[in-house]
Amino acid sequence: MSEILKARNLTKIYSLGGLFSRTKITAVDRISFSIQPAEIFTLAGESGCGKTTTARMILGFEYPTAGELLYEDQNLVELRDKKAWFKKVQAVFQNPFETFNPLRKVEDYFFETIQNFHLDKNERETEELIEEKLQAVGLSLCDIAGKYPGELSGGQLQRASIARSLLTNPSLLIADEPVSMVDASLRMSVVNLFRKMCDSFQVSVIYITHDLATAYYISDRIAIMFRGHIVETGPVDQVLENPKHPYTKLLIESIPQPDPQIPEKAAIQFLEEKEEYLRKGCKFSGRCPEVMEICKQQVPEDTSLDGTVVKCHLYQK
Amino acid sequence: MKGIVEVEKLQTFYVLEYMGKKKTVKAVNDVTLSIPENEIYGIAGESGCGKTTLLKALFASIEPPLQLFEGKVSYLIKGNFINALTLNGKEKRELRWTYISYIPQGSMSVFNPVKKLKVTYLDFLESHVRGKAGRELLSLARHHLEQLGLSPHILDAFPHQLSGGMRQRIAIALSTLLKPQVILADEPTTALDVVAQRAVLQLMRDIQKELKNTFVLVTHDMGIHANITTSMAIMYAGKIVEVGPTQEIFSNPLQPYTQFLINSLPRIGDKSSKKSVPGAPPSLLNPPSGCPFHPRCPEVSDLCQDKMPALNNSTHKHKVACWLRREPSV
Amino acid sequence: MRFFRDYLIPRIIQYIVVIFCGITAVFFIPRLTGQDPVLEMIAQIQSQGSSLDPTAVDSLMGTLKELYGLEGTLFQQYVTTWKRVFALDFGPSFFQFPTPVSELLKTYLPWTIGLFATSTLISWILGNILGGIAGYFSRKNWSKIIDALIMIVRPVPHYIFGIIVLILFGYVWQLFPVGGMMLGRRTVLNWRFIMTILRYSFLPALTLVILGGAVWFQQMKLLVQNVKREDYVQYAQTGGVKERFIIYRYVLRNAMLPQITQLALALGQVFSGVLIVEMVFSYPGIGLLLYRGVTRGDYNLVMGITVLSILTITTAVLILDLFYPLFDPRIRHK
Amino acid sequence: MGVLKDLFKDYRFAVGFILICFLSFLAIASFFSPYDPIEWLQVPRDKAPSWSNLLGTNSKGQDVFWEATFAIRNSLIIALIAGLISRVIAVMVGFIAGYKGGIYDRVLMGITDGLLVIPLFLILVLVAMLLREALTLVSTGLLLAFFGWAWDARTIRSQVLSLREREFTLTSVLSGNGTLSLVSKEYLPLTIPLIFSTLINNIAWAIGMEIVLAILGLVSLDIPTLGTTLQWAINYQAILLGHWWWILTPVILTILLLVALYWFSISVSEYLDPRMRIQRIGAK
Amino acid sequence: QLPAGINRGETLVVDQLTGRVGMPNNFNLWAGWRNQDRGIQQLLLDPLWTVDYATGEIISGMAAGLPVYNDDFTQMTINLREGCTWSDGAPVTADDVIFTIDIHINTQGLLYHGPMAQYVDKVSKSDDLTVVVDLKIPNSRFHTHFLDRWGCLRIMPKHIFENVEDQLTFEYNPPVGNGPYVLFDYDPAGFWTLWERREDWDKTPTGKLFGEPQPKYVLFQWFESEEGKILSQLRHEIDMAQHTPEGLRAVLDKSDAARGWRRDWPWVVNIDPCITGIMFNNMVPPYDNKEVRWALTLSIDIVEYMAIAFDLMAPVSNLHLPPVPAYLEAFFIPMQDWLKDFELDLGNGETFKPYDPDVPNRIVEAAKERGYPIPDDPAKIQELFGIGWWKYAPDVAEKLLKKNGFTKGEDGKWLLPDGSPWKINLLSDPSPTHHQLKNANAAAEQWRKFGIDASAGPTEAFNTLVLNGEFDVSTQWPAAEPWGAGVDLSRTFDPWHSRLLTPIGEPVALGPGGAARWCNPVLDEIIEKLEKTDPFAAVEETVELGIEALKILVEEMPTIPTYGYCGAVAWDETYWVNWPGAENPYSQPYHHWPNLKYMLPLLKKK
Ligand SMILES: Nc1ncnc2c1ncn2[C@@H]1O[C@H](COP(=O)(O)OP(=O)(O)OP(=O)(O)O)[C@@H](O)[C@H]1O
Ligand SMILES: Nc1ncnc2c1ncn2[C@@H]1O[C@H](COP(=O)(O)OP(=O)(O)OP(=O)(O)O)[C@@H](O)[C@H]1O
Ligand SMILES: [Mg+2]
Ligand SMILES: [Mg+2]
Repeated sequence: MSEILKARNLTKIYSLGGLFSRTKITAVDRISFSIQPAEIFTLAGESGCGKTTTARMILGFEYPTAGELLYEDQNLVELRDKKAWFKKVQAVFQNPFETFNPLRKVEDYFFETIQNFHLDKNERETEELIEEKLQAVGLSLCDIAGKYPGELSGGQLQRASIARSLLTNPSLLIADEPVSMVDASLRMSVVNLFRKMCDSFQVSVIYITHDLATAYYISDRIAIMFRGHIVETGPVDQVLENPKHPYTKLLIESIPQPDPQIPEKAAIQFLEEKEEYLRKGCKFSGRCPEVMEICKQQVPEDTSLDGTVVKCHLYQK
Repeated sequence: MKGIVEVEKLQTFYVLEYMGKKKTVKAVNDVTLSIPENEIYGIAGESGCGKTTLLKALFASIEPPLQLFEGKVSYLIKGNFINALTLNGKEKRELRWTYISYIPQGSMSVFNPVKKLKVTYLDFLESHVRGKAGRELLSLARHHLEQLGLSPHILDAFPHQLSGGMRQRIAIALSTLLKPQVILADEPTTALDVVAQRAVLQLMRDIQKELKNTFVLVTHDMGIHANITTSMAIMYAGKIVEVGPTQEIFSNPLQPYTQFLINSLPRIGDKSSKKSVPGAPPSLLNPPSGCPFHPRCPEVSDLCQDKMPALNNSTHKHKVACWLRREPSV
Repeated sequence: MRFFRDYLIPRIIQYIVVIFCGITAVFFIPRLTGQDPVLEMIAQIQSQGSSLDPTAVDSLMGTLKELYGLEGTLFQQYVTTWKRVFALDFGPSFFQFPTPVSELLKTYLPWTIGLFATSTLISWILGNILGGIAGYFSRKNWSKIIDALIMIVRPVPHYIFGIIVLILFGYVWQLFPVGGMMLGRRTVLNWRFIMTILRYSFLPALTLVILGGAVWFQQMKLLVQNVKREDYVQYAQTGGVKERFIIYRYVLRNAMLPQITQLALALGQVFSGVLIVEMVFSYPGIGLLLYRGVTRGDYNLVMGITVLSILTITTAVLILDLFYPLFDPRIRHK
Repeated sequence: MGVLKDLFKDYRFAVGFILICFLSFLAIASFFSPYDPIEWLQVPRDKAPSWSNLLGTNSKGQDVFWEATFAIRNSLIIALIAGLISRVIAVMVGFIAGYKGGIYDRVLMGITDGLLVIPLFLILVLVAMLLREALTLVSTGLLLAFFGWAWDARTIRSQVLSLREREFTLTSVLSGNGTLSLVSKEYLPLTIPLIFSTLINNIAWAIGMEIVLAILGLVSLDIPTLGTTLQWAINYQAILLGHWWWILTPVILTILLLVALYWFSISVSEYLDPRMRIQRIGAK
Repeated sequence: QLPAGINRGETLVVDQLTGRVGMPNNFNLWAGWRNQDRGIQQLLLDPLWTVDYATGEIISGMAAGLPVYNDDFTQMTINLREGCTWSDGAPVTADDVIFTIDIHINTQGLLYHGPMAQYVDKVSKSDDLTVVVDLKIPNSRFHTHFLDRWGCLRIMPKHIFENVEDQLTFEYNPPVGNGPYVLFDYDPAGFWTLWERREDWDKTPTGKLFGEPQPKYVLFQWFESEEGKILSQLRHEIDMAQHTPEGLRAVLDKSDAARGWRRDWPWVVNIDPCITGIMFNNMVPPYDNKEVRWALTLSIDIVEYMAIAFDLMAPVSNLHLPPVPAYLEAFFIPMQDWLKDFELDLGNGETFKPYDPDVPNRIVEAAKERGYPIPDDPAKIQELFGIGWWKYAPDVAEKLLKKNGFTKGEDGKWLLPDGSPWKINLLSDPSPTHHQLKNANAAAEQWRKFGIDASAGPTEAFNTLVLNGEFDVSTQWPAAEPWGAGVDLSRTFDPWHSRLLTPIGEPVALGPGGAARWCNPVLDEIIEKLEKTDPFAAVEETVELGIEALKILVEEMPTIPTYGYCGAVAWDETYWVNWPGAENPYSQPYHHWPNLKYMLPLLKKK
């Protein structure tokens, strides 16, 4: 099957600095992945590992420092016409309350999208189109008609946001932590939606999260990111049920199990983000329980292993 | 058995007057609660249901626009119960940090952004500890951090130089500085990623073990409750709808709302489909009549629409406010 | 270092461009007003009763042009101006010929700095303290009363306020002098000298302090009210931190930050002086000097003062930008 | 209408609004003045207030009340022109610099800083001298407008910078909005309170500046404004000669106007403040 | 308020008229324009001769008597007063005079270099007290260069200046003078200058003529604001100050010790030798047409004009002369009959007699209406308000204009002959307290009423524009004031000689009057005749020539004189009394004029 999006050695370097010193952070470091049609691909990892940066590059809000991004064999980096791009790739954001301007009606965004992308034929069709997408996410136009974001619940807003992003019939939807700000009681309804959308509209989803449980729940494939690298990637069952990279293991361990009986875990060391970014060798070597001498010197290569790809010296020959 | 903090029929509402219009937000509406000693006590509930407000009341910090309408919050101090809401400012201040301390929601921004953390530590220490010089106090703070397994060098950093997880842990450490008997933690892990969250939970657990005090942990994440609390309360629309030992609640949730919450949690290795609570959370401006959950409840009856059920008067620790389950099934 | 390439160099280029444009503007604008300093001088000579025949006028014009450095085309004069700027020597003042502009600055600047800088500082401190307290206790009645009073005082024009003060303290209660400062050139730094200066500067300073302080007050009050709503302040309050600490270390310290920038900018205005107040109180300040220079087409004087003013303000802003991170650890240059 | 009703419950708005209405009413009354504002010796001079001359007469032989109506009108015209035009400049510069960033930002902020750094007052005086004859109401307003936008452009820019970081910006971009509609639909409503309060401040500044220019005699003293009225009264020693009605009229009108503007502005911007608005709409 | 050690009772405090001293360190009056009225001209230097317009006489100060010319006016002899010394003790001799003239001949850039180089052939002495100046060109008015009325060539102390390398940049500080006072201290910022009486005051011309100057110290002080000056006088801190008319009223109103030149309304010094009014640029159409100028004159209601310009307090004058007693007698009264018969030709054989001797009475009426106490005595009225002006005759003005092709637009506004709207911008000094702006306001108001779009046009570039002729109408002095003493009007007419006429764009040589850029062949002749008339010996002839010239000015009306300038001076009687006043006009009463030194000996301590 042909991939709809291919990232090859995608890199983004930021430079931060104080008055007299500047440091470069490779927020995304030569990552490669591809997205199949109608699949949910999860990018997971802890805070500040480069997930959002990757998403922003795919959306064209940020230009990669190096590497390429191919959408149906077209290099996104060279694409000038943003609008055409947004017709294919859309996004849902983390904070439903921030997704829409608090001073504007939610429905405005729907009509605007249709108008801007010239999707409409006439007024009735426009409304039908909107109604269709809203129905798909379990809302209807009268739920949001005339309402400001402040008058809707987080779950409603997030669903509206998804509905809006589907208006252009995109083939790729990027969801950056779409449920982390949604109430627990409503969270699963949103998560389920992605699966449903993926199946019924044939849209691929890049699901960005640090919550592996929901990732496991909905996604097909997963990539675990750490400090700019993808350290492990593969089908979600394999990666999460049988993690290989020590970081993946750590992540899984960290999930608070909804089961009061789980035994307590040993305290973990916690290092500051920047320190790790600047580390030589494997970025995880600072807190890896299985750290070896070589880890501190050299960045490991990708190794294919049972259908997953791992970036760890443990598995390197 | 009575707990260390007893809440009786507490009603605190936000009374808003904006441009002459009066609005009442019934954020904590007739709450009765007993928080036991020496454990981590959880309060769960969705956003806007009044958790923070309840904590504020527990902390006896009811300031406009929040107003106390009724009820008592009693602290067990040296064997006596004292109604904290009737104390004056000075008495309250004396209890704070020594008897009870508070980790507010969004602790990422509770530190003075232009001062090193050490200054904030000293401010708290100087305000509560008498007769000690600055240097002594500082070494006290360092020692305390070390005990908690945190690097004392952190004190020399500015808040913005630290990650959210680290700041959260420092806020927790700060609240335990004077070894209070009660610590109120409001969503200490929200907005943290799993790894940082784990570290924070670990720290709380350690502290509780060490001090043998009471943590009141507010979070909407049921996973965390399952993970760390001993007993808990479920809050919905300003009311407590279910209380009990955490294990029991997870193994046998009684309130339909609680059931939804627990069943909707995804787990690795379990691919069965999960459902959310239907409908949308109610507005506290004019909460639904009767049981506030009735508009979303799949098992709703007429009674539910008219009258709010009380927490059943069971001798059991596990109590529920629901017309369906007058007696908890054991 | 990248800092230099990405931040400092562009910033300095901007600094230079601003100075260049400012000085160019100050070169051309006075020359557009249609005033010819040479003719102004001739008119003054004539008003003194001296009769000049046309040839005498011609030769006098030549002499004056030469003395003033106004020969040659506009462009040549422009070039000369730049040479002067680089040498920081602005030549002689036309209407105080042959006194060099730098000499005039030396005479007047101390007075202005004395009055302007002190009263700005005092009003800044008072305004900020009062504003801080009033903002912190904004619900108290006395705070509201002060606020209302200041709101009424603030819009009073300097001129009116000055005259009212002058009449009240100079005439109704004759506590302070109404005219120029009686210090000769043989001044010695003694008690009498200081007292004289204080006596003469009191009313102008009072005007500046009250009207200026009102502005600082309002700004500070607003800032404090905002800072008070910040999480860290509320946290410290609920945490039982002493009120004193909260006010000083939390609220004032944070609300002060923008005020520091403002103060630097305000102090940078010293070269523009405080014309209106100097007028009302016959105070020997640079504002009057400059205004007179402007109204009489004394290009060299105007140039001298504005160049200094532009240089100080731009430099102050540059330095402030570079060092602001010291005041506010959150700021980093991007 | 509901908005007004809401606003009126705030005493500051009510007072400010009533004052502004009152002053506008005075300004409008000038159109019905029985006197020409420029002519001298139209009434007996130096008369204290009486029924025939409500606020007395001045030493120029003019009716103080009717002159004041013209003064208010003209000052308001100058200040409004200055305020509105400079707002247009400030908003455009602030939005373009803030949203476009990069070279736009550098150039525009360079110009802005340049304006902030040169001693504006001096240049203003020079230009006023240069243009004095041409300084009608409109051109005075334009002159002040030209010098009064820089600081506010900076403020607006920094607000836009922070708005640019918010997620709804991305939503809007993803909805296919171009720069222009993005800025006008998303940012403008959110910056309205800021623009409004800078507008009021700028109007107040323009009124004050006009007074200073008038006291220095740099505007046409024939045209009655608050500044020139003041200037004439001072010049004719109205204070020391006890013609209090002449001097107090412009002073009190100025203070009323500025206080009204100030109260009006804080009240309205509080009302427009999105935070407050959200709180109002639904204390969810 | 005074510097340390200065006793207020022994000090006279006066204000400084021409503003803050620009160069406080510099006392070198010869090198260029300096604030001479900070005391330099009043106290430090005693010139050869000084005009006193209050008495109408010339006071010989440094000179022992009036100058003596030879018959063909090619030689002037000056006799110096005996026994005078400079303040450093050096005797004042003929050498000082010779040195002064010589150095002026030789040094370009000195103020009087022009006339000295132009006229002086040779200067020599016949003895230590007698100087003989040989002239290149005959000139019966050469002495006027040394005759002080508000500036003249004053004599330099040779022993100081001969050692100076650059006369132009020499600061002359501390200054050495032959006047009765020496510099004591001054403000480096130029707000005040303090003078101390010389120990040897009796060795100065002032001392010898009038006796000991009473104040031990004299302080000149500048106030940046009118209010400050007024309040200072209310506090009795300043003895003598010139105010605006309103300021004067405020002082007299509020102070218990203040008085004006007159004890009663209108208080002001109405014997000032200057005439104010309106100046046309006679090189610019339509003002190059005398009928237009006359039309503009007739469209002024002088009573209203006076009310606006000076609150009715000054004497009107329809001649190009100040209406001071000496000139009233010599010129105004003798010309009454001619004025009454003077006719304007309105065309179509129509004529109009514009003179209105009733104007003073009309002013009296207006003043009474305003509530001012007015005497009914005609002599008094003439003294206060002058003897007449032109009629208010807008109808006649209209005829004159229509005759010259002007038309009225539909809105009642005048159009120029070419059909464009007639706009007049009256160029004036920008200071609102300045008489020029007051005149401009008054004239603009009158002309607006007449239907011309007129406005006052204050501008800082005023001097430049006036000198270069880049204006239409201005409120410059309409005519140069005559000397103020004697009947010699040459100073008034000289600027209008055709040899001084310059094209627009080039500065005129003599600002007052000359800036009107007007000349007349008959006037040229009169001026030349006057040059050959001895003003001291041939008084009658001088007056006759003066009248002839004045008639030409009336007919041509190149500028419109309106009223005699009045100084609104207030004296405080707390420390000093016996000020000169209308009731006792022993001296001209200004502190900014050089004559102050001659007033001081007659003051009395209270
Ligand atoms: N505009 C920027 N300038 C400089 N550094 C940046 C910028 N954006 C992100 N970074 C840095 O790049 C790194 C990766 O950030 P990114 O936002 O992609 O992480 P993330 O995985 O999305 O984290 P989170 O879970 O907190 O959203 C971080 O260290 C961050 O500080
Ligand atoms: N200062 C306030 N003024 C007015 N209403 C308020 C205020 N604070 C909270 N509320 C309202 O009170 C109700 C309960 O708020 P509270 O903060 O206690 O909820 P919460 O359970 O802590 O929610 P979250 O999970 O979002 O923190 C909400 O509807 C909220 O809108
Ligand atoms: Mg992110
Ligand atoms: Mg909360």
